Amino acid sequence: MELIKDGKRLDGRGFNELRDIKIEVGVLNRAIGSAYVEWGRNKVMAAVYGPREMHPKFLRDPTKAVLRCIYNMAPFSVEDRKRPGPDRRSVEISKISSEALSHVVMLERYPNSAIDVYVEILQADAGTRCVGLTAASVALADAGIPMKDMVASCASGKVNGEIVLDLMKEEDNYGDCDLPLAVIPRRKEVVLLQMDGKLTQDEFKKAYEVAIDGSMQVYEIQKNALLKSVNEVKIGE
Amino acid sequence: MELIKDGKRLDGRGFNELRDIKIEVGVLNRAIGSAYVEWGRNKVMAAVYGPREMHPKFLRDPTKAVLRCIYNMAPFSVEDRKRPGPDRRSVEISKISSEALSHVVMLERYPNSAIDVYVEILQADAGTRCVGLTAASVALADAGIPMKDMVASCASGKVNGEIVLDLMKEEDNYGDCDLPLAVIPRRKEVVLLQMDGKLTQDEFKKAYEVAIDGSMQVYEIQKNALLKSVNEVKIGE
Amino acid sequence: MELIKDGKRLDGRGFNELRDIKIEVGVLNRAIGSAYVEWGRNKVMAAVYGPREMHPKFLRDPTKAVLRCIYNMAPFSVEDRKRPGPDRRSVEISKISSEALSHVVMLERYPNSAIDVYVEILQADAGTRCVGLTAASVALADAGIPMKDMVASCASGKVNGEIVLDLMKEEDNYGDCDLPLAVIPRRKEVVLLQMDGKLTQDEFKKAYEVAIDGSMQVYEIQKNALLKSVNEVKIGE
Amino acid sequence: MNIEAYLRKDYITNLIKEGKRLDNRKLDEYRKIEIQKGYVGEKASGSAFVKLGDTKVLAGISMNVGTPYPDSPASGIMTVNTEFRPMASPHFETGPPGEKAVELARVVDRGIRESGSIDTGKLFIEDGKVWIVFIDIHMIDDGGNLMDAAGIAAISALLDTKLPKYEDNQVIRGEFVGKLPMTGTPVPCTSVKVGDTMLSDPATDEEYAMDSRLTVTTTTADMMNAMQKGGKGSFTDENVMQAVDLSFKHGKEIRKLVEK
Amino acid sequence: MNIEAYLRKDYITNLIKEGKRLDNRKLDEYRKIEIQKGYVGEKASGSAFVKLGDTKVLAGISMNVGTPYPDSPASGIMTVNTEFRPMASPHFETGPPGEKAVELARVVDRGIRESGSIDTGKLFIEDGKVWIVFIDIHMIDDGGNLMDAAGIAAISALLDTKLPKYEDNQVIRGEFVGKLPMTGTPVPCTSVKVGDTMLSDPATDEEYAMDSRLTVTTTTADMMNAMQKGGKGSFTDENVMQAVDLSFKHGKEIRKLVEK
Amino acid sequence: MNIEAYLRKDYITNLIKEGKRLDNRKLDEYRKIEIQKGYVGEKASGSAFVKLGDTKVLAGISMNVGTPYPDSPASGIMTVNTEFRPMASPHFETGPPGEKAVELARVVDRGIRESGSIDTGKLFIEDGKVWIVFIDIHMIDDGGNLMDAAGIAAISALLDTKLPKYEDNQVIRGEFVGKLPMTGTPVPCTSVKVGDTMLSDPATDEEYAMDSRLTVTTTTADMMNAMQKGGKGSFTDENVMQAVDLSFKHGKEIRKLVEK
Repeated sequence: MELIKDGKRLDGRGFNELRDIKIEVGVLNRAIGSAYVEWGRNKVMAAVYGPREMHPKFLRDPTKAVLRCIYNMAPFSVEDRKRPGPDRRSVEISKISSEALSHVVMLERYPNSAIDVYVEILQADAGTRCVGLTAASVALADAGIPMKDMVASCASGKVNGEIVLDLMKEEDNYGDCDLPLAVIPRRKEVVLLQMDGKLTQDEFKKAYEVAIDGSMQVYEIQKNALLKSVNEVKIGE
Repeated sequence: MELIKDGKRLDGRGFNELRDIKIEVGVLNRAIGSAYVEWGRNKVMAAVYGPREMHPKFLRDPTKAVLRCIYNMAPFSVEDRKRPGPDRRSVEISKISSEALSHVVMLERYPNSAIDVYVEILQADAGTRCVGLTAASVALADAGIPMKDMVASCASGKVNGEIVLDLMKEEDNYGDCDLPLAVIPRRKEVVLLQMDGKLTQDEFKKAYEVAIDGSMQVYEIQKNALLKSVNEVKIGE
Repeated sequence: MELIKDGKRLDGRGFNELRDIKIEVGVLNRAIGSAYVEWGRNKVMAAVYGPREMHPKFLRDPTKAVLRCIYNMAPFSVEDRKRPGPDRRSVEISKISSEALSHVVMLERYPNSAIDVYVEILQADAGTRCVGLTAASVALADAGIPMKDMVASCASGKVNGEIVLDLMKEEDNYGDCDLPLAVIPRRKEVVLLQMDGKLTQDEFKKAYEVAIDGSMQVYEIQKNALLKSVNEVKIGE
Repeated sequence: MNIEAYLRKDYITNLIKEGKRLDNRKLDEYRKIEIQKGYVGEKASGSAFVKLGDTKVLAGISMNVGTPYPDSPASGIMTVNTEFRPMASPHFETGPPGEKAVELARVVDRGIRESGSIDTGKLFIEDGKVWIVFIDIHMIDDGGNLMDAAGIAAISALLDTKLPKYEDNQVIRGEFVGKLPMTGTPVPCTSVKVGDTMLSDPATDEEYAMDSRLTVTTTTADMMNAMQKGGKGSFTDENVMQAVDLSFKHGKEIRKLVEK
Repeated sequence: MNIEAYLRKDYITNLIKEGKRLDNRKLDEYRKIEIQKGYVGEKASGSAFVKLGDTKVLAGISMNVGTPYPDSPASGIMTVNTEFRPMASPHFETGPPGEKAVELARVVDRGIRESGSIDTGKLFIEDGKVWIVFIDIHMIDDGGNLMDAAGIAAISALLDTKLPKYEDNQVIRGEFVGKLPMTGTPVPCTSVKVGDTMLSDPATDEEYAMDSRLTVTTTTADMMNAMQKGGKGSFTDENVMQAVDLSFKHGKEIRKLVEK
Repeated sequence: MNIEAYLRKDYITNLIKEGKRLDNRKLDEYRKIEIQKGYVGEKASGSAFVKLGDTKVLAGISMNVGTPYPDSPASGIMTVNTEFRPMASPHFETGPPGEKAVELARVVDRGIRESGSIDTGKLFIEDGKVWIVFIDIHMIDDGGNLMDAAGIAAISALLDTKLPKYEDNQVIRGEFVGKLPMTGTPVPCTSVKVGDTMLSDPATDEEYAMDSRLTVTTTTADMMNAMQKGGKGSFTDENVMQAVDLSFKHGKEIRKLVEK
């Protein structure tokens, strides 16, 4: 399938260009912190509850809080309805998202507690795990939970032989490779990294750099959204 | 389908007439209280255990007992075998039955405890939730658990344009509306009320009154069964 | 199906002859005790963990340890793949295996504890419950858990009208009866006994004796394997 | 939470005894309703995001092709599923639907089914093949009265739904042949009893304080299709008739918003 | 409950050592058996309510049409399901069948299956279609020895079962073409060992006190089809042979009641 | 266990800081690998028992016939299932696969799937019928690095697999028409970070001490097909590039053993 034409992608983007990203902070009333992210045609909400009592008790850690991120796709988020409930894919994404976020949250401050992060994919169009992680990180900040750094996330991939940033659905379906990644921007280290498809070692290096750069751009958008929300609150007070 | 002919229903009943109801009290040896009800072609057993220790512990209420009513249809109770285990319908009926019974049982007397009520539909022919609630209420009385009042239950409905009492299977399947209801007879207040089908506001008022009256008739049958059982015990002693 | 010809069975065995049995002791590094048994074309591993803390807590017995044996068939152990997870057959075999082993282990010595025995059928060719129990018993001995006796197990059955020992797959599928049994060799009492098929009372008596004798032969093989393993350790030290 | 809940319940009960509500509404007044149809319009066949005060619910419709029920081989199928996502409330947990989620789904289902709002006769494709209308209701933020918010979201999403093209035994995603055939707009309206007082559209705190709940689903100015009592309290005849009246009244107003 | 159970166990064990039982039965004596066939006869294809002393069990048979197993395309299918309803005992819980329920179902199943009592060859309808015989056993009141009560209820219900009419690819409910074709009457009889003593048909208290259990299912005066040892105790050869003898003896008596 | 684990973690971390490992391996050295193909060769279509040091894993392949996915009607199907049997580790429990088992299965699956190693185009039988390749991986003894052991066992078992004969709509067990068509040998290689040090093929104790893990699946000297980071730590660019280098290097060696 011809995904690149005259150096441009199906939606007119250049190789290293992100889709449009819009972040809203504090969109829910029950959650301690929350965020809504529109990213291309993805629509994702994240909510944070906690630190709160950990149930069941035998999962408590007396030295720190346990962060649990649950990634879930709404049945109507994809064209062919997804059956409700966790499947193997969402179990895997929940696991690696929990691990990435655990790296930045100062869990030691809340022994025996749980910090629950819920990511709901309301509309899905490739890259949802990166969108979810980006939203979750903003929601954690909105909740005022102490963090060493943010988590910013973006995928790169290989499409018609070219390394490109931030695959959309068609590129994900008919491309050669997908490489989702998340960074902690201050130290520029990766906390999530996956790949599936076909890449040579050199292509990997390039795709890796592209994804890091993309994630750093996402970080700027996260920061702006958080700053704007803080200012809004100040003005509102 | 012609369900009413010459002012009579399929089984010859008038509009406000109940099916035959037979109640036996204290039919089981293990349960603290029990009852067996034949109501038309319905055959239903109810058993009460408790007050007893509540498991799991986190469901305990330090201010009162928790009453849990489980409604269950035997696989052979209907012509096309019902798969064993709870389905959405039985979960709903269990919930609203628990709520209705909780209203009359003096739960405050048994903090931290559970009172378990089991309703088994052995043969089903429309109106089983009303039969089950009627049986459960007698079983609670048989168990000697203090109650502010009984729960008496009966449905009304609309069949061939007429409001009638206590639908049988054919009327339930081919009628226009079903309205199950339960009352606490002394104060004549409703503790269960559902409706599905098509009713105007005026029809609703009429169907509501018919169901209340039917439930009060059921109450008399409950009382007689309980009185008879007490006398039998006295004679037997 | 002709399963017996000229007084010999399909694989050349006589009526009272066992298949080849090979037992290895201490084959796993994580488990406290373990055994591997090749018995005809069966390949079975058993592992023992414990005495260890019992979870969930409400299953603890303050007077003794609880022994739990879990029998499991690997999906690839049979020609038509077995779906992973417990089915009704494996639940039943786990129960009766637990009961048989509980009889010989000195459970009173470890109140509140669990002793877990895991039996994995890696390749199945009839008689797996007997092979599993035989392996489990050796694994318990390897774990150094105090026992009053061993458990030795073997089936007999009826094939083409003859009572024979230790059915192989074809005999199990096309024979008339299967009678698995387990003994505690010192007192020669049975701790597992099942039968399904067709037997007269006289045939049962004969089949029962044949299975007891077979189990006693198995016991000798178990003892030799354990003695050999002890000697090996001594030499190795 | 428990002690706070009890105190809060007392406070609310006393307030309502004086005819007042926390947010200064009248006893029979609904919170502001906002309906955004097509909220997730690029993948789902229909959708609606509903705000009822600060309660937020998102319903999405998926149109799939499947086998009809043996006893109605010429009719399409509808099914309602509710997701009480833990995002929406500190009291919701992951796992299969609990009894509240099941009850809510079934009450919304009955209103739509009994009113015949979906013209399932027009959802026949060919022998053994009909459209299945999946109505999935996602709870986003539970500020009270999820029942009405969910029912409004479901019917709004249905009215937003397009019928996909079906060709060569395949659903052609993204191409549509028209709207989902709809013939009515059932709207559930809930009243609750706090002490001896009936009030409309309870907020979270009022749900803590309530004794019982009555939901009535009306489809026209004089037709009701479903009713459900919940909670451990009881209703007098007057309570019931008042709730029915209120439901017809509010149903009429809300129906206008939904059909807009 | 535990301490009471231990004391009770001691008491029963001593009593039985003296050759006595709580209800004055002889060691090898069954409680009174009452069988009411057709107990739920208006919906199920067959049924039987069994009282064994104060143990009560209800079995119902549902006849459905389904696909045969690939390896026996011309034979009907039978399946046994047991429901240890929490109504029947303070020790039963809601939820999927536990190991006791599974074991009981499988032992009853084996007795019926291995004896060939259901003539499954006559349950063939047409290519790819056979009758499925669902045997559902509902425990009502557990006064001990559910195994025998369930087995007796199952075979009694099968003997009560009518074969529904099947026309135009549909089961015609309420119309029948004859009886379910049966060729034998397997009856499980259980003995338990308390101390060194074997006794028949244990009541609840005797089950607490027992070391182990042996069930033998006989179908004629000289044919056994299933056997199951349960419990953590052991049996001597004599115990086993005694239990087998008793099972043949009682099986003969009970078979008369079942076939009446 | 927890306190012991913490102390152990400290000990290991310090050891590795000095460039040493408990078993005297070099930081980038694998433990001894033994592969026994056909280990359960009499029932399964293919199998391999793998020892990686004292980690033991058994993979078995079952070939069944089933329906293709609608979107690729001419291709066979593969599926990976992992069983973290409680036999293998005191930390594994019975029950459905946990998140670790799911992750491992999916990483192994991706390596095989994305490399196209199984020539699924040759697994077409007839319209609506294709071969399903069930890859079941049984954990036997967890001495660390189950990921690599499982991946090596899976691909070794696939290379051992024979294609059964299929005749008259039936799989003829025990008769074969050839080998499963394979076109590549994906090998997952795992590096972990302990403190600031990267090391290959972690043993159990090193897994306790590790911050994070990176698995890279290579199929040729210059083609990678899957990658997975795990654990709560982070990686620098250098860590990542080093892990990739090591995976290509070890992959080449291990591929020789697997293909032998």
